[in-house]
Amino acid sequence: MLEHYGPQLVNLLAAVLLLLAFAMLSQRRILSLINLFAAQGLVLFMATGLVAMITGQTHLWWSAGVTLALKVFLLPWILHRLIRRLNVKWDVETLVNIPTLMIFGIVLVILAFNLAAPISQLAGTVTRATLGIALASVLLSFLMMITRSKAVPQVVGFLAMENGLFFAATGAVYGMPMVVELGIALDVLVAALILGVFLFQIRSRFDSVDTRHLERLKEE
Amino acid sequence: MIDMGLPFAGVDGALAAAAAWIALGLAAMAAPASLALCRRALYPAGAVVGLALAVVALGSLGAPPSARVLPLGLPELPFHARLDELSAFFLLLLGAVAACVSVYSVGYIRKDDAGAPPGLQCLCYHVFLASMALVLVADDAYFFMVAWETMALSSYFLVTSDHRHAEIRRAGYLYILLAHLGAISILLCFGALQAGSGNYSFEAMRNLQPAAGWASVAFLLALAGFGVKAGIVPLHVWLPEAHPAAPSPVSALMSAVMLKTAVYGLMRVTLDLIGFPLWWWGVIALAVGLASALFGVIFAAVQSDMKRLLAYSSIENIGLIVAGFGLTLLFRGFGMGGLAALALAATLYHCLNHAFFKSLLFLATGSVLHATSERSLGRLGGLIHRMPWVAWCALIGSAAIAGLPPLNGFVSEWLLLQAFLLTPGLPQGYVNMLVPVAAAAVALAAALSGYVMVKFYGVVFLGQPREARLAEAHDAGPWERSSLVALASGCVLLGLAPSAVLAALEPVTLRFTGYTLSALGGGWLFIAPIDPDRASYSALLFAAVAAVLVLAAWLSVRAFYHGRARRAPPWDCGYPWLNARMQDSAEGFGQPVKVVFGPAFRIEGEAPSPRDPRPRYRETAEDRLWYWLYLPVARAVERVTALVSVLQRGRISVYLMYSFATLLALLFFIR
Amino acid sequence: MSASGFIAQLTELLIAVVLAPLLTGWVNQCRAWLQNRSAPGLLQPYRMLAKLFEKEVVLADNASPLFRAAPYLVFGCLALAAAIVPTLGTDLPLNPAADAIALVGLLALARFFIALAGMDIGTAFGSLGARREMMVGFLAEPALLMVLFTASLISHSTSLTTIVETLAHREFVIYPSMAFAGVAFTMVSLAENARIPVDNPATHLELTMIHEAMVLEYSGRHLAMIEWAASLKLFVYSCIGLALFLPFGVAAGGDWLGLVLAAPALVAKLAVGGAALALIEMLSAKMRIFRAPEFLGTAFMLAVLAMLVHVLLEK
Amino acid sequence: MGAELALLLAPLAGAAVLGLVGHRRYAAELNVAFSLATFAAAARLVARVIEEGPFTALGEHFFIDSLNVFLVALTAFVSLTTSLFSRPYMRIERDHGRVSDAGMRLYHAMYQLFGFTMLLVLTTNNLGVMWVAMEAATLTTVLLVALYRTHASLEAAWKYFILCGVGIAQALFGTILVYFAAERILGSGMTALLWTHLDSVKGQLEPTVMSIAFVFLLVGYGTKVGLVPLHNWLPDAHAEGPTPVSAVLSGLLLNVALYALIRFKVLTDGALERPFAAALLMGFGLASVAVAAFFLSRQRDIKRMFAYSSIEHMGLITFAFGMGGPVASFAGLLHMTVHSLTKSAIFFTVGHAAQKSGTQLMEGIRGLVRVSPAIGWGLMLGAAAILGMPPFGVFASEFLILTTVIAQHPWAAPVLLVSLGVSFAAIFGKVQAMVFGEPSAARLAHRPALAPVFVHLALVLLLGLYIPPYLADWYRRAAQLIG
Repeated sequence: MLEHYGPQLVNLLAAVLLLLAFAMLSQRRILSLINLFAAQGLVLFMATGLVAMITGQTHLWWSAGVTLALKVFLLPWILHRLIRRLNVKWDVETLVNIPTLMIFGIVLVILAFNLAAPISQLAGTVTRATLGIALASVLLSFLMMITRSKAVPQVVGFLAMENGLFFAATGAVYGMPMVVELGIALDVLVAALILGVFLFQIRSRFDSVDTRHLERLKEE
Repeated sequence: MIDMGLPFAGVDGALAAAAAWIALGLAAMAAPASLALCRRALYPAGAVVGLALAVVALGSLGAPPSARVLPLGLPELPFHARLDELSAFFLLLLGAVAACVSVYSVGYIRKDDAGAPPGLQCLCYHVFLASMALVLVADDAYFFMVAWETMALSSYFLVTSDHRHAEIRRAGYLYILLAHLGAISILLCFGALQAGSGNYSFEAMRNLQPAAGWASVAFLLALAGFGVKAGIVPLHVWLPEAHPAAPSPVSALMSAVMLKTAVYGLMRVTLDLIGFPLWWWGVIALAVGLASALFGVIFAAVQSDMKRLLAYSSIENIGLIVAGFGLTLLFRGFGMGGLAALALAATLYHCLNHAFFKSLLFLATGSVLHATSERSLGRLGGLIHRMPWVAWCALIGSAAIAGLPPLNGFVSEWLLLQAFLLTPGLPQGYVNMLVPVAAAAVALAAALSGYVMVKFYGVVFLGQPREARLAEAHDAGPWERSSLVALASGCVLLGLAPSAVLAALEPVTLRFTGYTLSALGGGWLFIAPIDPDRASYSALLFAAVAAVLVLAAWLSVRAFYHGRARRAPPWDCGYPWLNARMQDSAEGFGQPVKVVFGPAFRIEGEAPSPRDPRPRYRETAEDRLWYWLYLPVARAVERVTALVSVLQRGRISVYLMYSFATLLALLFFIR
Repeated sequence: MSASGFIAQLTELLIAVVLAPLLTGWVNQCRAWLQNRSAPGLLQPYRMLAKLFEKEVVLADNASPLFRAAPYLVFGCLALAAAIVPTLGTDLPLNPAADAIALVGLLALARFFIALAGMDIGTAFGSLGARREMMVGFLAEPALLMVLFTASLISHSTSLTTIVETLAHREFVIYPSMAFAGVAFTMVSLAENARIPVDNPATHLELTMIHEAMVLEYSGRHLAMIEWAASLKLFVYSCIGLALFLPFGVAAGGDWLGLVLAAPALVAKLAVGGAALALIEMLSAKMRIFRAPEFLGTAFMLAVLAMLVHVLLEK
Repeated sequence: MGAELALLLAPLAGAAVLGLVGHRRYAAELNVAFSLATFAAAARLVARVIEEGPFTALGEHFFIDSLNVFLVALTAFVSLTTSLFSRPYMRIERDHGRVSDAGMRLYHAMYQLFGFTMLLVLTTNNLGVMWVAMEAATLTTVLLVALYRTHASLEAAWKYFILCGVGIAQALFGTILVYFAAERILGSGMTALLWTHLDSVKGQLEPTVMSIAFVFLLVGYGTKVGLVPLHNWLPDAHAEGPTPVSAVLSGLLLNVALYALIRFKVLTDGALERPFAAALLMGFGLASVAVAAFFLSRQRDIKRMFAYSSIEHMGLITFAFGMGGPVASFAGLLHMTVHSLTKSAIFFTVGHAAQKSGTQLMEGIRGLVRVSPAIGWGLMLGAAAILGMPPFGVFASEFLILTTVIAQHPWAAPVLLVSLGVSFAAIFGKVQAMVFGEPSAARLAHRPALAPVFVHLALVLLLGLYIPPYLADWYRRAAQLIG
């Protein structure tokens, strides 16, 4: 039963992940951006748990737990506090118009799938299709970072990219070894904290967290 | 031919001399601020080392090549040193000149709190000497390049030793920049010569025969690389800036020896490492050399700074040397060994001569500079009364550089012209056409150098002092005096004993052309490069007869008439209010050349209006190449820079886009 | 060297030194006739020399030893030059010591010293003259050298006697190159001997004079030496011209009869040459000083052309 | 056993201790002491490798071979000398009130932690851990760059963080792909990430996966190496951080990142028969050399200029490794060594020069030799060395590289020529103007520490004239490893 539906479920979750990535790409409001990020974390957690269930690899449970703690609760919480303190809560970001962004995103997805297709064939895992999706979501969040000019969305994009990587690890290879997983998680956490501190300092310097103010160092 | 057995291998002697020089330099750093240490101990010791080096070189001229591998350098490529006839000849030149210049420096260096401390200068000076010696004995590409660039760096520090003046800094910068570019091109030349064998020792390069194409590439790279250092047109721009900027002993060394190391390098690469010159290389070298010769002498004629004038005259002489070298290649290319030997001998002879008279003149200007603290010809004059020693030595030097018999300059030009007169034998129509023109160019350059020297000597030493304070000018001190006299007598001896010099040159010509000159007749009194019936010259006899005639004239006038003389103010066609400003200025003396060779210059200036109460006349004659070649390059670089800096506009999302684009591009690229 | 050679050499030298002023006198006389003036005596130059020798020397205050030595040096150089050029015989002991190039060098040496002497006093005229003299020099000297090179390319030797022997004693050949060379040589020798159209020895106009401007400060025996040297120079150039272009009658190695016959031949040739020179001077007008480079440049080009013609036609 | 542990524990302990007392008067000495301990451990490690050859330790988690041990030694040495230099330097900064107590604490702690992360990257055998350590190195240096809390430093740190963070993320994806490829042969679990095992089976790794993985790794770690066009963070970060940090950044961190790249290049070359990685490295290297050279001449900030010069030299090294072959790889390793020594020495002098004249703008720095000859000559000689003037060691490697280029890839020679010429013109012109001429500088509160400068330059000089045999052997073995 699980053996039968598990993989399909995982693929479903992968699709949801990709959908969320697109949503984040097109999301204007910071607050909902963070919520979407949290949702992505949740999906990631479920996917990891599911894979753990299917394969019965214990360390995947651990990483699922870490994901839950980190990506679903801790980081979103930090971000929420951040935007409340910086009171950019209701900030609305003006992006390049969304349709073009969507089209470009779709191109990226196609590229990612094409790239991943030959690899997935090799994969011994039940969830081989997910690699392409993971790659796609990584590229999408990269694209998102490029198109955002405010600091917080860039941070979110950065973290979302980490989500994509996690998903790649889980989907393609049933997760990296434990040490590495933990190390990565730690890095992400520290990174988030440091970013938080930075945002405050930047804010206190330029009373704004718009990265357009960060364009003084350049060549004339 | 001279053969004095040495108790040790020549190369060891040369290396020991270099080591000794370096040691002296480091010793100076014990007390960088102490002038006395340098004057009393180090420079005299340096002179002794130079003398010893000269003796060693002379001794190993006849001896077979000696080699030695030092435990330094790269793992697979330790420093190879080798001393063959060519190195020996140039080492002889280096040692002799270095000895004289060091002696001179003892008297020359003064307390100068502003410039670099004397100890530091002493260090750079001796490292400079040592690196030149090492360049001459290096026998692998790496060692050669290390010595070569050390030479450039140390001489750069010497040039900029008084770095408070912006123009000196500019000169130094230009010098080091061009030197470095030249070095890179030499490096690539060696890269082409090793032809992928990965073996950079000259021995290996000698043995493997590169394809003609690669050989030509190597030759052109070498011509460019060494040409920068030698100062051949159009790579000469650093030379007239750097030589005046440097202290006079350094100018003397740079002009007399350093330029010759470039000639040495060119000969080493072409005649030795490549080994089979193609005739058209000779044509190129000939053309470039003659162009440099004419360019140099024409510009020398219009200079108004005595050291610049001498610097341009160096360009001329180097041009003649390169032309002679080109002739050598031409003959070698057509397999005419004997004629190649003649041309090579003429070239080397001229190297030696130029080393002597050019260092003599630079040192003389140094004494003038110290006595009057004045470099501009426009404010000198009449010094023959104040500083007779310097003046008479300089007279010999000027006559020699003007190529007048019976001094040394004439001998090498005589040999060179003889070589030219033999070129109609060449089996190549166009080259034959080229010959008369080339010979004419050489003759013209020689005549013009006479013009230049009359200007130089007449304006500096003759006439009336153009400034009042020149009356306080003092003659050179004993140290400077002795070195000047030594160099001057060197010029005379080299002029009077050509057969001895040619005999000393035999081993070199024998090794690189397979022929010698004395085999073709002559004897101790006459030199007859081809055969006595064709052309011969005896400086000794010539000078003797001339002297006899002059003396006879003088004595008989004294005998038949009287020796009465009365001193009176100058007559000047009866014009009573004569003053120093009525003499020709340096610019005025250069005027005819400006008129005759107008197109060569980029002349701008203004002449005063007829009713100008305080008339001022200004005219500058600049080098067109600067505007045709160098500034455009600089501008091009500027443009590219502006283009590139678009990459760094400061917006972070753009930066992210770069890496994103890179990623996507690569991902496409591998699919 | 053979005794005959030595004697020939000595006689040549003496003849040159003695006859040189006579040649000058002869040229002046011809010119006077052509301008139908009543000419000064043929021996006028000798009288002038004698007068100058008698006079005491008036030296400028700031004259240096170089100034005093120069006249003798110049005289010596030109005397030697006269000795080198084969005028009577071709068996000259001095010949291997100095060839055509050395001859040019010798003339350059003389010019070098006279120019320096001109600058020594530091008068306006002196340095002006020196500058102009050197300007003439740096174009005339290479031209002369090219002329000699043409001859030596023909005779495969730069030694003057060999050249003369080749030109004189082989079967007569017409060398087109020598025609160019001849024209060039004539122009050069006009310039070098301070003749119209380049210079005018007769005047002291500062606008025009070259040679005279240099020697203005000289007087007494010094001036005498310089004048003598000047006429020697004229003599030398005429002899070079004769040796290159009319080498007939010069005695081959060591036959006494030849030497004896050569002397009248020489005199005759010189007479003709002098007359020709006077004629040229008569017919041409003095040119502006900055036309001189063009004039000499033409000479130089012609000389180079002569070499080219030789390489082209006479190989 | 033990040496490698000490090597890692010393800086870790140092970080902990200095995190507490880093603001005290004696903190700088403590910093030096810990660096010294690290260096001692490194020396022991070197000795051991010399006698035993390569070995793994701590259950294969650590792997020491000739390639990384010389980098370990270099890293430990340079961080020691840098700590010596930072002693007076940071005191002066503090006296000028640019750094607070908390700042000093952070600085010292992060300095040690940074050393730890770099050593971890170098010594670990686990590619995952390597990634983690690399990210950690980024984080620590980000804090160091932002130390002054000025506008510029914050901006620089932010850019550094975002760009390198994103880049590193790509590297993680690449690592995952490598793991993916390895897992199919070595089976799931730790061993599939251990470099030694991967190296033993590299022939069987799936080519497509490896090529894609290498692309991601190149973009990832290449960002940290500072390869054009991924270099944009580098000049800002170097220019705005404290000078000791600039010294270690360009002297060490770039090397370490390149080291990681090389490890993967070895695997990729093993997996693919065509020279795929080599071509990429050569391309990026050449681009970096050319572009950086042209950037140089427009610089006004001295540290920024030398940052661009670092890009140029890293490009040259990358190009050399791309060419491969015994000579080129040897030259690349040699160039790594001499570059980090020379460049850190230059930054030492630059730091004091900037402090003396109170500005980093070059037109404000004049006539250094007149005010303090040591700094002036240090800068002049350092510049001459970095520009490849013999007899300094940089020339030795450039000699080998250039001559190899002419022989193997003549098409690249002109590019290198132009670039080297342009960079020489730019750097030397500006340095000469700063060193010579009429002075414009003040006295310093504390005596500058110039021993490190001249020690480094002496070493570089030595390497130009004589390369000790055991060092040469290292290089050769490492070169064989790189291929």
